[in-house]
Amino acid sequence: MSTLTVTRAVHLPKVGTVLSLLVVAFVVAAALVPGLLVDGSPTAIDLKSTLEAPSWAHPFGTDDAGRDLFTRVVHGARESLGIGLGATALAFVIAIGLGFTAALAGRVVDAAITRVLEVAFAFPALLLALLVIAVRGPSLATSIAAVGIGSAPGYARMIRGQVLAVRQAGFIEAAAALGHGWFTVIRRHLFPNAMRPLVAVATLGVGQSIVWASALSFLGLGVAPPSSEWGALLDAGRLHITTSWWLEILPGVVIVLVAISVTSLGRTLQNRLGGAAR
Amino acid sequence: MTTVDDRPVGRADRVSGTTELLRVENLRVSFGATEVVGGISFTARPGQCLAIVGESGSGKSVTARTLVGLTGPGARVSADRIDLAGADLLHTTERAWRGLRGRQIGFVLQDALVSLDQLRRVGDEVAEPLKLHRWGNRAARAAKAVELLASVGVPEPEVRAQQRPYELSGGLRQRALIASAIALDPPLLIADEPTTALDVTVQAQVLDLLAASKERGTSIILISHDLSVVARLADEVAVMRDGHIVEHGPAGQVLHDPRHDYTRMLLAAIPSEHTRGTRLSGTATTVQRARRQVDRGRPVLEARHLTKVFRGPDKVDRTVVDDVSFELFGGETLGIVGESGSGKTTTARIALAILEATSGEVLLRGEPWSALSTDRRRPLRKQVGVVYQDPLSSFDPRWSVGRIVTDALATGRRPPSSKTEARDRAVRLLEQVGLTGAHLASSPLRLSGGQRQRVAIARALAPEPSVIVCDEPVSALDVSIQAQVLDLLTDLQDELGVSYLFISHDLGVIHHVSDRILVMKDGRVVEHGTATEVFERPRHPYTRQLLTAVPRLGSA
Amino acid sequence: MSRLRRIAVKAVTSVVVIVAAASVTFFAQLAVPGDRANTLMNLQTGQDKKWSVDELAPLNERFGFDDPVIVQYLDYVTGLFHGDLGTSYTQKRPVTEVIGGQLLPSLTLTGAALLVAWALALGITLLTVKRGRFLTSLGTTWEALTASLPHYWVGVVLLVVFAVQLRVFPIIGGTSALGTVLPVLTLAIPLAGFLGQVTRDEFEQVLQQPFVTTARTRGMSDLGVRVQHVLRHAILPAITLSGWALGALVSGAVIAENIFGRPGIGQVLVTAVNTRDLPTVSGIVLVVAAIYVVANLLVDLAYAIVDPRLRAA
Amino acid sequence: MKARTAAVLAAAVLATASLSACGSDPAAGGGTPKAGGTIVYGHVQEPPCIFGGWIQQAYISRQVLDGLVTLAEDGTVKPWLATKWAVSPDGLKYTFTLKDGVKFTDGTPVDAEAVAWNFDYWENKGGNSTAKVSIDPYYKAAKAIDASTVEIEFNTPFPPFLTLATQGYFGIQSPTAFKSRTEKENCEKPIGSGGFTVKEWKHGEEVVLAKNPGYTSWPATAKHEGPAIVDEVRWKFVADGVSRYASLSTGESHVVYEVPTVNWKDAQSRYQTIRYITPGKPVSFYINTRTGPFTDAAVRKAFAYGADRKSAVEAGFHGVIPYEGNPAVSQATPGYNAEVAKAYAYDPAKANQLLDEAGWTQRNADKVRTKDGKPLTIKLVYGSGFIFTQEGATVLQVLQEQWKQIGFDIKLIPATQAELWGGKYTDPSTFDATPSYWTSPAPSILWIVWRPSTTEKPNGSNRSFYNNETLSAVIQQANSEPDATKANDLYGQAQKIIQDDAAGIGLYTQNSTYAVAQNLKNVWLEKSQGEPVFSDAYFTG
Repeated sequence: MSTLTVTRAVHLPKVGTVLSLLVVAFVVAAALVPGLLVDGSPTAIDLKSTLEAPSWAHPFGTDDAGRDLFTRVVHGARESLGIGLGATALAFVIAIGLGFTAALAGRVVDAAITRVLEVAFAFPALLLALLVIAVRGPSLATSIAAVGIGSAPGYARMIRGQVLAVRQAGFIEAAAALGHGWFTVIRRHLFPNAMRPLVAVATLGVGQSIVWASALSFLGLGVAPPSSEWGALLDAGRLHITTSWWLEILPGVVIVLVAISVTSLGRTLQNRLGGAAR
Repeated sequence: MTTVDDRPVGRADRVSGTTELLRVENLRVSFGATEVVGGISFTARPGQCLAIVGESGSGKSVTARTLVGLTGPGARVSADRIDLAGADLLHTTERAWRGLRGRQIGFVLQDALVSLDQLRRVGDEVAEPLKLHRWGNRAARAAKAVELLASVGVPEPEVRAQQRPYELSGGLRQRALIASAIALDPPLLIADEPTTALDVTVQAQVLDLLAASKERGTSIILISHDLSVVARLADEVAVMRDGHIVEHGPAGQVLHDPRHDYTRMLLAAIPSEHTRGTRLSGTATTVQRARRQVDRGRPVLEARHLTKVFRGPDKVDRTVVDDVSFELFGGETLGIVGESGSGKTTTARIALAILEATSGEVLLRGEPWSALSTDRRRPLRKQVGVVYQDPLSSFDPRWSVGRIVTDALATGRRPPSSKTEARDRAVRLLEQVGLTGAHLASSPLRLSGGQRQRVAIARALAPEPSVIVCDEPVSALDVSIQAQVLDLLTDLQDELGVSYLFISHDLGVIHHVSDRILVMKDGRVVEHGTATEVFERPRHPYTRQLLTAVPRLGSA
Repeated sequence: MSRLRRIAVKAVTSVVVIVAAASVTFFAQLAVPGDRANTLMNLQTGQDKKWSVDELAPLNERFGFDDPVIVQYLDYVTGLFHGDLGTSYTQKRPVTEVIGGQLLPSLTLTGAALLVAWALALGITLLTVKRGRFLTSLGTTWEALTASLPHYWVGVVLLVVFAVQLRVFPIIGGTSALGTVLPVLTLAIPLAGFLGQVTRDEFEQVLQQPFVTTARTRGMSDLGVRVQHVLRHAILPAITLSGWALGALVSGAVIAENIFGRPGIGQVLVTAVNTRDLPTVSGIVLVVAAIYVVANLLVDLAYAIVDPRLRAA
Repeated sequence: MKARTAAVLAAAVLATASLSACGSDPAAGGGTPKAGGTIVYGHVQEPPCIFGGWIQQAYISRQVLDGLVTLAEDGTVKPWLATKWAVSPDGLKYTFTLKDGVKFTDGTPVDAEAVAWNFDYWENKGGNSTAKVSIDPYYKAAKAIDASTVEIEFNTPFPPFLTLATQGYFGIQSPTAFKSRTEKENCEKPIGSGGFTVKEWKHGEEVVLAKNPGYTSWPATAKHEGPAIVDEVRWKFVADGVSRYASLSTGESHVVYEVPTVNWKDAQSRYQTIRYITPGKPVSFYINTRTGPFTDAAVRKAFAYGADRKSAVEAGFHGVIPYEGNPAVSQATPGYNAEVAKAYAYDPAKANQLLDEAGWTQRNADKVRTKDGKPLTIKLVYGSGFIFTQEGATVLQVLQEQWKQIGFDIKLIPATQAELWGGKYTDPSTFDATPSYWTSPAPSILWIVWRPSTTEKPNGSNRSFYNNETLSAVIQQANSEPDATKANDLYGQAQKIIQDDAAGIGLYTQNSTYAVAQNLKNVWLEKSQGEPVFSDAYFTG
């Protein structure tokens, strides 16, 4: 076999990957120990300095209650990231259950689950969210549930495909030929290898979840005030965009930055791990 | 820029082998810091075939691609001169190159399945060079494509032209690929491993095809790793190794009176009837091996009337294995040879009891084996090991060599009682297969093909089985590596008295290793007997056909 | 199994899918706490209070809210098979009409968005994939950026920049052609980034395929190779994803319509969910599901056209 | 101009005040009139039907339906479809004489029968639940004396009736059309005798109103006599404030409703602006007096003292919308008690003292006051996105922060329309305080809101669950008091009772703001509910 192997171009130049890492690091820090990055409370009002444009004192400016937007953004990281991770985790728990059952439990079950997934797919994610919210009322938990459930079918489908693919792999047969039990084979070979490429997918998912959750907040269906979850900030900033642009633009930029960073990291990971599962 | 004459070189100066068509002097190619081709020179003459032979990484393919200006991204090419029919290829613009490719130089890659665009009709693929070089109009090209397909011996060419590559058999695909390469009857035809992955019979046909166009005066550069294939076609042979031509001369001389050790080694490594009972690897070509004893008592593994029927998506049943029976005795090697689709691998998987036979059964030491329930069979599995064609895919990509081997040990007759014991025994196994304890930590991904297969063998040995099923264990390996692995297998057999059920499409290999042989075709056993019987006095016509198709060095 | 048969089977299961989706919605809404009559009453009076039983009696009577759930469901389903999606509680019009009026704008929006997204994605991929470090990273960065853009934010920014400040497009353009541009871009840009990434991956893979080399050895130009050989292979995954994308677009449409005050089922949906207008919500889900199913049949078809290998199997 | 305390005129004053900021008064005319043209009006919410009991419906049905009477700027009731009326000495019978020759746009006459039918439709056939509640339980019956005389009878005297009848909910429809047409038609295109008719309803986008050429029944308050001057009004629904306001500057619209407060100053400098302070219940907190910490009046008062509501409102609404200290009725309501409004000015010290006295002395880790280990947690439920805009939400967050200082732990619970309308937050256990408003031109709104809620006669509107016999007696007395001054005095007392007991806590007045393009004149708001009137409007050349 003599063919030229050309290494695949990694997405985003290396610089990008580094920057992404920095952004993510910052956000994680903000989520874990916001106090390190900003002093002062995100809800501290100052009616004397409302709607101030960005300055040294207030890098992101202030809102109409005189709250420092930067402080709010930093403190908002916890919820936003929390939703992103929580939703993705929830989605994966559901998806792994469905995906593996479908792939391993035989034709009938598979057919059934695949149908269910199809129905779920035909169901606009946002409507699902709207319904969930109509039932539970807007809150952090609801946002997580809504986004999580909404994105689960996609992953489930992916995992199913992945499991079916890995099941064909030579090392599965090899393990069986060594006399290992089916369960052992699943636990030691099938599961870890099927899930491997999904690590990257999950990372991508976090980015998307953050965006989706903020979309809910943007529709006024998100986390309750005075939370400064980023989507909520955008919602609040919307009215001001023509008069105090920073209130809408800066949080938006933050969301986009984080989303890109997480996404590009995910893609880099994807290229590293090889399995570009879709 | 130099203007390049697009017109094919006139027939007149083609037929005679005297004038050179292509002249390459001191060609160097490097990717970044690493030099892949280190200053080689050769010439190609009309009606002659130059074979460039070498193992993987020898730089032969890069050389081939360089001759059509497609060395690849990031490559640095330098040479004193590369002339094609008097035109300087060294300083040729991309634009001019396009004029040459397909018109002056035809190129045939290996494995037409991936070398033809799956989504387009075979006809269009064949006609593409015509289109690109503005030959005739649509209709004319379509007609020509059919004509070309016919000329390379594709049956019912009109139909084939309308089909797509995946609808054709490997042989037909390869012919189509060649047809498109010779569409504009280029004076120079470069064939890069044109017959790899083809069955011997088909391989023979394809080689004949190339021979034919050589007769017509085309100059052929044949790239191959297989000396015996080369022997069939080449007038001149250049043996490459690590980017250098180590030996270059008339085919007869190089193949029968090699000057260079490497060439000798390569030649010696080719398994065939001559090499039975000898070591293939190492310099000494004929070291007689002490044949071990085959105990003809009760067979270790016995297959009785195995039949396997698969139901296709179109609800049509296909009998893949049809009434196959055999006995495998202790310390013996039973070879199953056959072309793709002959059912040999399926037979192997049934023997392994990984696949359930539709009817018939397999006995292990006279006891039920295939008939057992999965749970009852599991404890017995330690007695039957397996080595696959592609070791890499048979390893969990996340596992280290050490883990792979120790895991296998744990399933064996004497599971190690402690971590240290496991480790020690793993090291011993690795050493037994010619590796070292140093390999324990490394991942199979970072091993060479040969090393991987050794690990696979170590894993198979770990449970101390009495039978090892080897399914095409050396097909993916370079000839020298193949030699080493084959030797290893035989050595181990002498040492441990383990029996092999040895599956291969390569008659040379089969002949080399087997005591007794089954020849399979379309799921049935068409002939069986001792190696000598089958190869010296073949009874079945198919066997004879196979034997004649096998490329032999002798033929050059 | 023959192709026709496959399609037939698919069609049947599709109907199941559609009805199932609608049914799920139906029960999901019944599960929502709060009394429908009360909601309706408050809607009619602009109150948010609890109404007494006899105040609500007429409404319950009228819409049969008091009937056992199963009865209500059966009524609904039987209605479905007569093409009757019920009557909107709030608008007093047949749901078919409520949706019918809003369907076209939404379809044009999502459809156009999908097309534009494809155009953008393909254009950028063709221009930038494996075209030297600079162009490539430009392309990938653009894709990574757009793929991560939240719809609503794109919308608001586009609106302010192009409608309010530059006045290139109308602000309350409704369904006019000019007024459709910004909503379409709002949906198309992020999707384009996403499709672009997928296509690029594949494109890079395919560019290394031997048959591409073969084509080159026949004297084909780089552009020729990209357009005539690689592209066709490279768009396959994107085609598959387009079916899914349509679903996502519907969700996006809700947001876009909200921002641009554009009529469409997105708007109706939100209002209907808020006002517990059960027939309307179920109806919309039904329609969306139907669109989704049809879209996916089309996708399969498109796929089969681009990749004949599937036809064989 | 001299400041007036008579709150009755507050709206007018404020309106002119704001107008003075930009020379021309849209209601004052001027310029050279140009006949015809189409007014594009940017409204916010789209109602399910044109006519109904929701203020959103009153806004648009006012364009299509005429009422019997209308309200003048000075708060007096003026003729409309009724040229004159008489009240029987016992105050139980109102006899209206109808204008001659008025026809519905379906050609049928607007006669006594028709009017009587409409009353019956609203009050007994569920035709308009708001019309019903506003004169319930006083209303008895309506009957036609002769073609042009209709008599409305009451169980007990109810002087506010005339004022209440000026609301859009009392718009007269053609019975003939109503009975002969489908429910859908009646929902989308009610037939009245108004200055416009519904030409087309593009759902989700706009309602197109066409001039009624045969218009003869303009109200006494009209700015001109005769049919509408413009040909059409395109009543667009533009939910997004930014788009709505910006559409004026691009000339895509001529009038917009609810100018975002951030843009108000800009609007004043560039357009004609009108601001209307809604009479009736202002945006004020219902305080759950039945369960939770607020059962203790002291805690309620501490709550009222505990936050600087005035400056919070100024911040949230950028100084555009006035603070309202009176929880019962807004400053634009007749009988408004200005004194009451002054109570509970921001006084954290007082608040702390009250809480200490009330036994909320301990503080937990989060600095939240506790009593017997229970934290002083307040569930504050508010309608997010529809009752409370972003601006309102900001106010609440500012208050929340201040309340935190004195040891209240305020849980802001944004409720969706689905939840609120579904009645999720009607049970005392679900909230401690919830803000809302109720537009009404008469102080009799007090009765609707504060009528004791009993098991046999529950009152869902009394969200404070505040049953006070004295209060209810005073209001009832006021409602039946023929003498306006006396009545207002009684209403004033009622407001005081509510305020003193902190059964509700004031926040801000519900406003309607409009911005009108400079080239459009004579757009004015009717007094009763602040609905825009387009039948007098004209473009200047």
